[in-house]
Amino acid sequence: MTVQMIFLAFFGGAAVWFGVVVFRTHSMVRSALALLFSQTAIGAMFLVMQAEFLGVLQIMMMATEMSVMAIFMVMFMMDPGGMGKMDMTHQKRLSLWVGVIGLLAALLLVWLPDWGPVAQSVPGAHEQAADLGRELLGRSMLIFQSAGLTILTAMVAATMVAIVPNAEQRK
Amino acid sequence: MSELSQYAILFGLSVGVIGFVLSLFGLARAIGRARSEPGKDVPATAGTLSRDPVWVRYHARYAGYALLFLAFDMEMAFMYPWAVVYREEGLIALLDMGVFLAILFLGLLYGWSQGALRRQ
Amino acid sequence: MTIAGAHAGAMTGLRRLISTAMARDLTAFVLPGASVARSMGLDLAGSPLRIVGTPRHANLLIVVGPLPPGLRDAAAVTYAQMPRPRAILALGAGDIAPLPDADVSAPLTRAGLRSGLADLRRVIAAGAFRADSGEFNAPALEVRVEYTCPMHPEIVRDAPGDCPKCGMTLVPRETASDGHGGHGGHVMPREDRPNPADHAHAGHAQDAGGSGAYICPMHPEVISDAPGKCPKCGMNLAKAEEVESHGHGHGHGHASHAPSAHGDHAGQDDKAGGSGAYTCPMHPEVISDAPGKCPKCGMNLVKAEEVESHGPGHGHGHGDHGGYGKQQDHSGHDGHAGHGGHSKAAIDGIEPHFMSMVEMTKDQPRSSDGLQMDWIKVPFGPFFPGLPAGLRLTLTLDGDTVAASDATSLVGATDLMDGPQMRVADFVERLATMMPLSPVSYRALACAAIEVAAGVEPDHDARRGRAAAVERERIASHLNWLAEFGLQSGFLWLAARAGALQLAVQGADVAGIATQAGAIRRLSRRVQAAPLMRMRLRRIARIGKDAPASGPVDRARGGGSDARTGDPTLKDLGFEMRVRNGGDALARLRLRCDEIAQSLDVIAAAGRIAVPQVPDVDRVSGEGEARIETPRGTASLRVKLANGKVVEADLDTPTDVNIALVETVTAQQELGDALSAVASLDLSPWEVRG
Amino acid sequence: MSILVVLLSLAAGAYALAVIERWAVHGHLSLTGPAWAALALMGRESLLAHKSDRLFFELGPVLLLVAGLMAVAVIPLAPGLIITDLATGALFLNAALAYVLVALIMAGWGPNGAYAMIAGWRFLGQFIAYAMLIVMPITAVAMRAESLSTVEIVASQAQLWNVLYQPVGFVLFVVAAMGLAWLPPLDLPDATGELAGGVEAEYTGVRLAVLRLARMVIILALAGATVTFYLGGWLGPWLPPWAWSAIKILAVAASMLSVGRYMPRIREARYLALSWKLGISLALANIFVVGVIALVVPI
Repeated sequence: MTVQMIFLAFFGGAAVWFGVVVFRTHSMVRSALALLFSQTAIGAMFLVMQAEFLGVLQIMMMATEMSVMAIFMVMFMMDPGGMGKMDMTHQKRLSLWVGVIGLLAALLLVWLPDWGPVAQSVPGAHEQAADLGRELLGRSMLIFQSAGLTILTAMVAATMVAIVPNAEQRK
Repeated sequence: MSELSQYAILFGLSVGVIGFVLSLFGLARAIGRARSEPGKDVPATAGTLSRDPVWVRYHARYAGYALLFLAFDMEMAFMYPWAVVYREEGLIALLDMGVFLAILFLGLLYGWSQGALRRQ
Repeated sequence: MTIAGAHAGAMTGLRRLISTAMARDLTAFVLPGASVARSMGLDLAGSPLRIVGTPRHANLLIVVGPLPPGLRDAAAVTYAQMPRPRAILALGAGDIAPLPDADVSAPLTRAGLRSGLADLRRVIAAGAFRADSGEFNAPALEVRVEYTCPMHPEIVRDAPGDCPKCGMTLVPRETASDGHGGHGGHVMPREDRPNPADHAHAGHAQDAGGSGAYICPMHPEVISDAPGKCPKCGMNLAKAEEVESHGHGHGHGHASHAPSAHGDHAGQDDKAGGSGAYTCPMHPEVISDAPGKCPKCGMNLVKAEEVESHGPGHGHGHGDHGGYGKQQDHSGHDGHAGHGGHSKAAIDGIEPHFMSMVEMTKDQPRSSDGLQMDWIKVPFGPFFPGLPAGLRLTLTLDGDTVAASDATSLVGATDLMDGPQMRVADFVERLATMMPLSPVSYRALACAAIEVAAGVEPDHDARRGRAAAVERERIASHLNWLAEFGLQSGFLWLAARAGALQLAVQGADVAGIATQAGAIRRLSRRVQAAPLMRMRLRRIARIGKDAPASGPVDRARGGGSDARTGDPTLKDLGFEMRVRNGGDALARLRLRCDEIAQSLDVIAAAGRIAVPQVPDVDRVSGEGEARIETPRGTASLRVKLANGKVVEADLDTPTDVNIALVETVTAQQELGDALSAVASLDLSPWEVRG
Repeated sequence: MSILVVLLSLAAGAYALAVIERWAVHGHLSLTGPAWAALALMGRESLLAHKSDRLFFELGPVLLLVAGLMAVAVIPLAPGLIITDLATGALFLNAALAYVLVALIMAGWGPNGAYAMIAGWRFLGQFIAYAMLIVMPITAVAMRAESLSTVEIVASQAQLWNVLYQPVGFVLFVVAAMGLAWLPPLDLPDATGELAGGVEAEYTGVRLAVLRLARMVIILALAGATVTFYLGGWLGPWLPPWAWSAIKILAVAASMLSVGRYMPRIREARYLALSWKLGISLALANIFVVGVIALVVPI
């Protein structure tokens, strides 16, 4: 149990540290990849907490999505290599306030609700995935389908915003 | 083998790989260290010395695909647990996922029609 | 005995083992290129070494033939970029300065290559390490540091400081020292160095404490020493100090350049201009004197009283301020430091940290889809795998798309004559060696032109033999092109097979070619039928019928000309001009395959191959012109003979025509397509004149 | 114990693959060649470009090797002969291989060189082309096996290998795997004739050795994944299970390595378009067909 806690703290610390790096670096690519590794560390935390499916999914999805974010940052941010050592931070007071409020909200969310009794045993990893599947096809089917619709909306919105439809059709 | 010990093995392997690579680096360093000379530390570009940094805003022409990819990647999160219980749940799983995938495919078709699936 | 590029360290047991390994694992980078080596009959692919595409992965530099003067700098760069231990094998190269002396020299023959490699292995095994190896340096590697703004590449200074446009710290940049070309700068036009305006500005800051720079209220990056109009929007510039004095309290935390924010600056600095401007709420750079719609988004323009436009025609009182001439007096003053501090202050007054991307990147080039990106100039040559050796192709890349291109030859034929007059035999020899990729054709051309000038007629057999020799070279040249194309497009089987067949064909007699004919025909069928080949080449590098082109490039667009059509000898041998439709890279590939097949037939019909012999001219005078269809297209040569000596010569080559197509075929292409397009033209940089 | 056996067979497999690669690419068949080449690389200078992102440059090959090894960890060579039999093995394989992309972006961005940077971002485009075609066929495989465990997936093919059960998925997966391992004709990020080495262009000496080793491990992992998902893993008559695994994995790896020799490289634009327009449609159809078969036929 203690070993588990040590690793949990280790990966938690890693996640926070990478999160700090996101803002401390001048390079956009470093920033994006620091966020990636921060998310990977969170995935590792899930693994330590024996939420295997969730952990592996987090590790996989964040790698790909943050990489895609990296290319968009390189596309649209000036000096993506950070060679000008330009300060990336601005609106410091506002962000400080938002950060503090966000932290408080998160802490409240952790402490206030009644999370119920601590589970004595974790279901096996295969059971977790299967349970999740049954949940998707049973009680949460509506949520599942609306997630599909949400993704569709996001696709349509992204296409409408980003794609110039009348551009010359090139092959 | 408990799951936690499996994760421990994977973690240990990763650390082991880093150790292996570091020892290789150490060996190579013992054999000889790089000597700095004019022109050697400039990225090689076919015989022409190009010292300018290239870290500039890079125009990725596959941006349209990338946006649709994000949506499809999200969708896969649902596919795996579904696949595991597919035979157990039977027809309802087929129909449910059929509707879900149809919705997504609609998004793909929309993007296609709007020209997201081409070089921008 | 050690190699010149030995790795640092004394020979010990471990290093001895490593040296042995290096001697067994030779990875070679070939100068000027593998295609030239093949044309000279060297079988590098069949040798115990691996040819690599970048000097970084090579431990051996093979110099094939004399190193042309134009490639010496590039050779030095290539050698400098190889990791130690690195060795040089010179094959018939002679003087290779600025490279260090070759570790092994051998004659330019197959036997020479074999023995040279064997020697080299011994040398490397014995001397890959050495405690005190000398440093390699060359003029081409010298470096000068200059300072530039990451956002404004046009700002280039000799000393550190801040950018006058945005106040960012200038970053050092290394460039080749003057006199050596080839530093790939950014595309944006660059201010001349040293910039007179800056010096003027510095002096100004020093002597006129109260007066400041002039800044556009809408475009804080526009800073000028003298009053005037903003080059971006035409507004009158405002004095920085005044802007600064009123500017505190704005600037901080603005998420956008809202018009009102600027309005405050502008409005407080000078109320002289009375009329209100109309501006778009979304596009503050859109400013109009009259109400209307925004040309960018169609929104109604709003009247912004506070946005003082100072429209054209409004007088304002700064005309004589500062006196530009007075500033000019200080132009020699070394005042960079003062200048830096000053502009920083001016910028700080407006916006201390935040910089709007829209504002700062307005002047940068736009891509075809309207996005603004930074473009980089990337050299693809003179030693790029799959492209003609000696061709310096510089592509300006917008992401991975070619925005502009520039192709120059570093090995172009300079003077046809090496003196006021040349012996006929020397002239023929010189022309043939000038064109290492098609020596026989140019030898035949020179002979033909001299024969016309001298009024000599070669006999029937000689003409047939000569025609067959040129056709044999055509087969070899097209196979060479196929091999290079295979390398360029990653079709490695093709690269290996076509290269081997080229070596087998180029020196063969009629019987030898007959034995290879089946293999060559199979190869050309297989190339055209290979999977992905159509996809790779169709509609790539399309050339319209109006663009001037020569040779297979010309005939692959449904028509074109061929210098062989009027030749009665070739007509006897059954020659008929081959044509393909399409004008794209695929049509060119197919046409070259067709021509290979036809040349095989012509050689079989001719029955003999005779390399053109220098005609025996005896102290005649006269002028003559000849045209010949080289593998790359029609070349023509005019010579003037005086007393049996060549006194004047003038050459037109197909590559001279085709190299101009590079720009057309690469424009707005994806990088891979652009390189395939250049490769499909089959350029020979040696043929470029001037 | 089994970990050691798997790691040793991995080393042997990587070496065998290196021999095959030299044969396929350079036409030299030499059993000792790769060993000498590796030693020679150890003795060469390991250079660093001067304005580079050193952290990325150094970490790229290491991350690539870690990713490859993590993927190998869930490939079963025989019953019980697997490093970790994770319950989510197929998903984990995917997760590990996602870091190939991250590693190549780091390796491409690191040296601040034009060829490498373009190559890195090109690989991101290539990833967007192949990613869905790895994931969707695996889903169909998991549907049949009712599990994400690689051992279960092999066991599910006892009656009929998946290559016959879902041939479309097999073809899509193999092509996508070749894209993942940037093997010709899908070698956009290290194309010799287009980028003169691309992401590998700036690596020399021992770093290049690590990069090449990592690539071999990744190819083996992908061949192993193909065998596990579609070719019945260790299943086969007469020979012991490990022998079947070895034969199948090496055969798949060798054919993936050498097929690109006989065709030109694909164009990036066509690759993306084909993957998304044809590939994803086929992959979805594959899922549907497998779904119907799985409900009707009980194998």
